[in-house]
Amino acid sequence: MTQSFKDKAVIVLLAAAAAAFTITFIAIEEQAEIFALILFAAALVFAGAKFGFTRSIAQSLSRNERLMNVAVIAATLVVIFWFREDHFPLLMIATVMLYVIACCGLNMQFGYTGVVNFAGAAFFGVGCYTAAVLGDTSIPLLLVIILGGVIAAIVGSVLIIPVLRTRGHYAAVVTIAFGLLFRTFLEVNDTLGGPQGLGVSGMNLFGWDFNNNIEITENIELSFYLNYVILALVMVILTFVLMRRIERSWIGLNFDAVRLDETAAACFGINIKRWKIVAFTLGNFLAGTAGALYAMMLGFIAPSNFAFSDSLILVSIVLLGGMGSLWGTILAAGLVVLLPEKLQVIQEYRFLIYAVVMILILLFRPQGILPRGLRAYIPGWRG
Amino acid sequence: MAQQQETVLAFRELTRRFGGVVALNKFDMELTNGQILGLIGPNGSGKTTSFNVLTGIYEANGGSIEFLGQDITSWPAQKVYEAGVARTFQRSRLCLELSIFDNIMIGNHKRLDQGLLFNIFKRKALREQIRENHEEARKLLKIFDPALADKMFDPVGSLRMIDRRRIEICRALISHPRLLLLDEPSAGMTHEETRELMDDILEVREMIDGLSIILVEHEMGMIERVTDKCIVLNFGQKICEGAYRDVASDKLVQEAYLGGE
Amino acid sequence: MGLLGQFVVNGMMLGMMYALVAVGFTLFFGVLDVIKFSHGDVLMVGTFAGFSTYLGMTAIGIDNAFIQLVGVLVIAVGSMAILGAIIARYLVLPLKSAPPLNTLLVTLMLGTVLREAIRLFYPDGSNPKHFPSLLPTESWSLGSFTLRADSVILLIGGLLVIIGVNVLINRTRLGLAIRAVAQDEETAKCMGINFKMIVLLTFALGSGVAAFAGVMNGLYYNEINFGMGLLLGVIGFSAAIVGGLGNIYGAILGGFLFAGLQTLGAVALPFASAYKDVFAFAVVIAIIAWRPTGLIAEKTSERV
Amino acid sequence: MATASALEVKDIYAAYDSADVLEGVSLKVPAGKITCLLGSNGAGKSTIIRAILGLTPPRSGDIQIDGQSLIGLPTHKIISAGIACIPEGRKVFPKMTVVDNLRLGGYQENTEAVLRDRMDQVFGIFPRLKERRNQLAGTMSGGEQAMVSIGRGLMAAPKVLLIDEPSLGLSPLFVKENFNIIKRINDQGITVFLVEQNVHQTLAIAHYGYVMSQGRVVAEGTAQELSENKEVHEAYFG
Amino acid sequence: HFADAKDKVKVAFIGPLTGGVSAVGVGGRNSAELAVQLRNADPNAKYEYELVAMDSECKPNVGVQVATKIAADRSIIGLVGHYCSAVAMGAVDIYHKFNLPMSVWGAVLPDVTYGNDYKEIHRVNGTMINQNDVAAKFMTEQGYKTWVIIHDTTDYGKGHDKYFSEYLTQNGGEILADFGVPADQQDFTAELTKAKQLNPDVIYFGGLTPLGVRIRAQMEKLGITAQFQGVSGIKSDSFIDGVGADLSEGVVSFLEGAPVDKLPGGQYFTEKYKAAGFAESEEAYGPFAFAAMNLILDGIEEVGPNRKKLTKYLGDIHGYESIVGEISFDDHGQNTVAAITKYVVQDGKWVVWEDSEYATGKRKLAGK
Ligand SMILES: Nc1ncnc2c1ncn2[C@@H]1O[C@H](COP(=O)(O)OP(=O)(O)OP(=O)(O)O)[C@@H](O)[C@H]1O
Ligand SMILES: Nc1ncnc2c1ncn2[C@@H]1O[C@H](COP(=O)(O)OP(=O)(O)OP(=O)(O)O)[C@@H](O)[C@H]1O
Ligand SMILES: CC(C)C[C@H](N)C(=O)O
Ligand SMILES: [Mg+2]
Ligand SMILES: [Mg+2]
Repeated sequence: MTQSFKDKAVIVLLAAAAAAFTITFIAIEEQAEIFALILFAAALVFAGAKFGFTRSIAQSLSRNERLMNVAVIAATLVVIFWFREDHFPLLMIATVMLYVIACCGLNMQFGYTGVVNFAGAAFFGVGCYTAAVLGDTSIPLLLVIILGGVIAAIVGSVLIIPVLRTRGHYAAVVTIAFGLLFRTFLEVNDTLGGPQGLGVSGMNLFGWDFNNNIEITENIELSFYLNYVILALVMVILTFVLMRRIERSWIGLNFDAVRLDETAAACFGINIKRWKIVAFTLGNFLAGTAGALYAMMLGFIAPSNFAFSDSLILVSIVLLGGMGSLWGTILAAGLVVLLPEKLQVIQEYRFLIYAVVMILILLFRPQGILPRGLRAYIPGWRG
Repeated sequence: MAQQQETVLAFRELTRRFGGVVALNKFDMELTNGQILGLIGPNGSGKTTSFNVLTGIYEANGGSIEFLGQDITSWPAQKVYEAGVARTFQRSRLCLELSIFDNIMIGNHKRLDQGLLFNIFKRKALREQIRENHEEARKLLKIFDPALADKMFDPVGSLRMIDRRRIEICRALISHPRLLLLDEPSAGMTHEETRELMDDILEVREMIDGLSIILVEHEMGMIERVTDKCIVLNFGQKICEGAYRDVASDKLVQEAYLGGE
Repeated sequence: MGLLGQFVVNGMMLGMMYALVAVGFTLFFGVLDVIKFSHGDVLMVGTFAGFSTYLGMTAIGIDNAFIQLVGVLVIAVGSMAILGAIIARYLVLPLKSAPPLNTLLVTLMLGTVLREAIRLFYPDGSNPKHFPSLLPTESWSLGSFTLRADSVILLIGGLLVIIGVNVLINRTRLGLAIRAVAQDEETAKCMGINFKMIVLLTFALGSGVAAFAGVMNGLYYNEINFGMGLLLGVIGFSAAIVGGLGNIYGAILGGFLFAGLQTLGAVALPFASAYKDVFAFAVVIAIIAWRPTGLIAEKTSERV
Repeated sequence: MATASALEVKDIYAAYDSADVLEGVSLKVPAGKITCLLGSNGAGKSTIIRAILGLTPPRSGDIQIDGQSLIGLPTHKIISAGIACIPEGRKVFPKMTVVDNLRLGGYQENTEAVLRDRMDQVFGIFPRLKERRNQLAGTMSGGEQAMVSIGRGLMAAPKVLLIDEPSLGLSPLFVKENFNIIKRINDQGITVFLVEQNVHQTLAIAHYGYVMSQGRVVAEGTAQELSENKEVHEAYFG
Repeated sequence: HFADAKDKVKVAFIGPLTGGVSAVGVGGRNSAELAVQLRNADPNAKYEYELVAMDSECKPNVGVQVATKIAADRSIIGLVGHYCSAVAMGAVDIYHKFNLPMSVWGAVLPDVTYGNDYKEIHRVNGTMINQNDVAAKFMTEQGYKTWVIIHDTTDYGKGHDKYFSEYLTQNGGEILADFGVPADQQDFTAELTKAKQLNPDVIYFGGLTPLGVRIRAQMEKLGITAQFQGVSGIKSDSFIDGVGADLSEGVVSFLEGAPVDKLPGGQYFTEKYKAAGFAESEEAYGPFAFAAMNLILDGIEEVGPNRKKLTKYLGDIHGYESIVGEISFDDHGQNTVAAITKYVVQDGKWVVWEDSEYATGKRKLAGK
């Protein structure tokens, strides 16, 4: 009784704190403030880990997940509402969300099933280009987003055979080669705008133009990015539900078995090929959908957005968050997307600092920020 | 008991080579319903290989395998399992990161609903299935070690070798196979523990009707107590077949395997 | 004919560089089964180290090309060997128990650090530098075929290094230890192998070779810049894999294959030569699909 | 004198993550003798060996070889102090040939000639290994791997040889052979510390023995005494 | 303390401060900053200016981000932005959406101004059209007949390839071969060997310094004696440092804008830049960034800190004197009188063609 109450309190407080932190982190601009905040957070995490807060908190979280989910969504809404009129913060938030979706895709692939994919940006890019090409046709844009995913999956199927036949580093090279190939192809081939890139028409839902600010009254005008943030949030939630349900089903078990021991899995009827294909395709689908909306939001795309380095960014997010850990992915995505932005204040030095920070994090938390817990089927249920 | 005599498994001139090594050499073998067959022989005589060829991990280079009247030679591992063959491995092969329950459920694959749509959308039904199977796994595990039954959601990596072996056996049994392949289950156990294990296995056999077992063992006490019939391999060839007593007294076997007193 | 010869020589030079980088990767896989993505950037730093040495020597009035060359090589290779060992000690070993991909991420970030550091802190580091040609440059040409002394020397040099590494790995106790450590750390220790030492040595070796490749690169192209390691790294990695891990020949084969594909793509492709990389990578994918464990297949010991 | 203990473990405590696995274990391994350690699964036998080798450094207590403490030394130093080990479950190097595995056994020996005739000795004991000298160890059968592992241990020509459950998975014939081999090894003057489950044959060749359970030594004595000891009897014979 | 009374006004700069082309980006940033510093030092300036500088990484998506950040910040009145065309192409829509008046300082792709008719968008430097027009005429006049083109496959290289080929054929030159190469390629021996066999009079390179350096150096390796002709992308001292004095001798390139050190304002700029003690060189496009920033500051001084008014002011610019020569914007905001200057390397320096010994005939370009 008191225990469960304590848990609930912890969760609510945590959510509130998270919201507050995010808002401040996005809002502040001063160099000093930014570094102070980063150090503060680092210290907090470190201390938490040291004195075992992290574990106990994690426990209270896992004990009542539903509440946590609600709390997180609420917190997110608070943040969004806070920035309702500020274009840039909303753009960043939406970007983070879309990266989260793409990285969930990668998690499905190598977090769960162990199928490495170093061409994440390429599949993300397929989504982008789908949106660019189909954007100004008569096809409803919501469908275009889905098509973005579908086409990404289809393009991915080109790689199925090599991916199925290879493992580990060999599989890595297959996707690396594909990523490089994809970018080069877009550049040398002009049918898709070539290196100059393509304009993309904005999202439009049943006549509701996402690219117009939302006028409430004379002096309250909400940023048009709010549209994208909301839509992105919906997509994130859907993705999350999908990921969770898959992870906590027999399919999730098959994925893990395939990752951990193919021979044993095969001896118990698990169809290695089938599940690798499912994971690879679903993963690329997610990346594709994220890409499609991203393109619409940005309004312009070019091959240089889908370089190998961008694929590595996606991989970094997954690893940083902790393989197969969804919450971890969210944190990591926030970090990886927002940190370089925040470091704009130090201009040409930002990547140096950014990289150093990353290294430190990984040295202190080798398993990722929030390592994936033991497989559970029904939240809180242990037989 | 007419069906007692029904042939479950038959090898015909089964052959497997590795480079120069002939691991299995024209191996003929028959196993009838409910029988427990002891497969013994010196190290490197082809016992494990015969399991690997049977379960489709290795291709046979010659000969054929017949299981319940079907020719399953060169079937993929998955299909062999579906047909009702389950095994343990000589070097334990569990997913150490996964819980006991997960590992056992891997063995239950064919009895679980693997449909994408079912797993993603039919949550209620799925939970039902999870609960039922959890109950069943519990029951099975209880037979081997009640203590384990309460640790269903602990990672296997945290367990002792002997417990891991037990779990591996449960993983093989949970799907009610027709044929169970045990590769040196007692390795690294004391006589006491070995005896317990064997009793447990026998107990389980009563529950699963018509379960046949092939047992690879170097622990003769165990072989003697549980097997209905023994086959002795040497250099991939069958050198002797019959009840343990007769086999044990066989000259060839004595010098190739047991080593006379 | 002369033309063909020219392409062959160019291709071989390129292949040699790729091979040298690939060898490094093979070593790292060999000892710890990790991807060290900073490899290309270590190469770059090595080249700059060598370049600085050259400047230093000219500054203090040493202008004998040979002595300069030796100095450049010694400093470049030496310093990178040390850097390699440091990386292994402080970034790679601590992550031994973490998922292997983490090493990839850390070294990736390290690569960025090295790259950005040179760009920002090396004098005018963001611009390309003119690397001196310290080798005899007389050339023999027949028709459209020009063979330069320095190219020949570099080729031979590279070849010797690779052979050396190969002998080291397959013929010496050190090599034996490296391979043992790769397969089972604990048991290797029980054999009386100094695990840490071996790992550090291996990384030092690999990084040293990279530095050599870097200097070679500078001497051949006479131009170096802070970004030069990036692509070299990726290609070297791919080359090592395509050739097949677990043996040096794979790395060599992969390297030359890659060079061959690019040259072929640039000159012999029916359509625009701009597609040559598309072509090269497509072929790579095809090759891996055809030979899933590399051209020189890795020995499998998977035992059930 | 003969009974001077080559290896001595003094009151060591060891734990893996949290729970203590060894709680104050002390034992002596007299030089030139076979000392055996019996005990059920999970008793902590292998952990003692790991502690001696410095793989699981004890929290407290002391381990000495010829009076020189091994505490805090890295494993390779401990090996060069004259200890070799045939680890539980063979632990052969799977991707290496039989020959390379044996060479690694003698890693600390530099002179080629010495290695070569040690290897010939090993081949003498295990002809099967000579036939298969170039097979990858990983592809060999369980028993064959055992031969590789033992041979590898001999290659080091150690003062003290630690053997953890060598007869695991060996055919009865080979188990017998195995014990003879161990005897022979010991006859060559190598001190043997043998961990086993197979009590009959173990006590048949051992001079002195300890029995462990739950991380403690519960009984010790000469082989003779032990085979008459009540508890040991219950636990293993009958 | 009089200065304290002035109100603060924010102006912004965007350029590639990290990655491959950061040298030019940082040079531009410094130059823009210099403009602001000088203005703040000027006692009779009406406002005190603060520069917000941002890094686009030369990546469109990042570019769009920072563009949004700056455009959405109402306290920022004007922007000097973009060296990378691809980024500019993505960002212009945003400036229009938020009515942020801006001037491009280095991107040379025509579409940046001509691809839209946003009144907010201006460009002080010329496009690659003007450049290649002049280049083609000039080189054919020198009597060259045959070319081999090597260009990187970025928008920059491809653009140059497109326009140069166009004008060259108009002027009767012949293109023997045309190679596209990725911007991070190291080895060009394959392309060059093929070129050598075709034996052209000129090798035209459309791309940036790093590639230019490699290609020039490798031409030497293969004993190719053809004339090396570059574009604005290689008109930097680092090109000469990169290939060394003797190899760079006689290399020609073309750059929009009047030669800085010829104009009185230009010398003033170079002095001040040195005086300000920036660590990095201003590079080829620094003067444009400086001119653009000055233009914007003048505008604010005149019409006050108001985006709409500033846009209007910029729209009417005609015959405005700047350190890169006169600036007059056409109805696309493109500077029409963007003079193109021809440069040739002489004794390890970029020299304006007209006063080089090559013009006087004292020295001769390759193959002449
Ligand atoms: N994958 C493989 N590659 C090469 N040789 C193999 C392979 N698998 C088995 N062998 C060889 O085949 C022979 C039979 O091996 P197998 O594992 O069947 O023996 P076993 O009867 O199980 O012996 P043990 O009782 O020691 O396990 C052995 O000589 C072994 O070396
Ligand atoms: N790596 C490990 N991490 C955590 N606990 C371990 C580890 N290895 C062993 N243990 C635990 O320590 C205890 C003793 O293990 P140990 O292997 O020493 O027993 P043993 O006597 O060798 O048993 P066996 O006869 O099976 O080899 C066991 O309870 C085991 O669960
Ligand atoms: C090549 C680019 C980085 C820069 C060039 N000025 C452009 O307009 O695109
Ligand atoms: Mg076996
Ligand atoms: Mg043990």
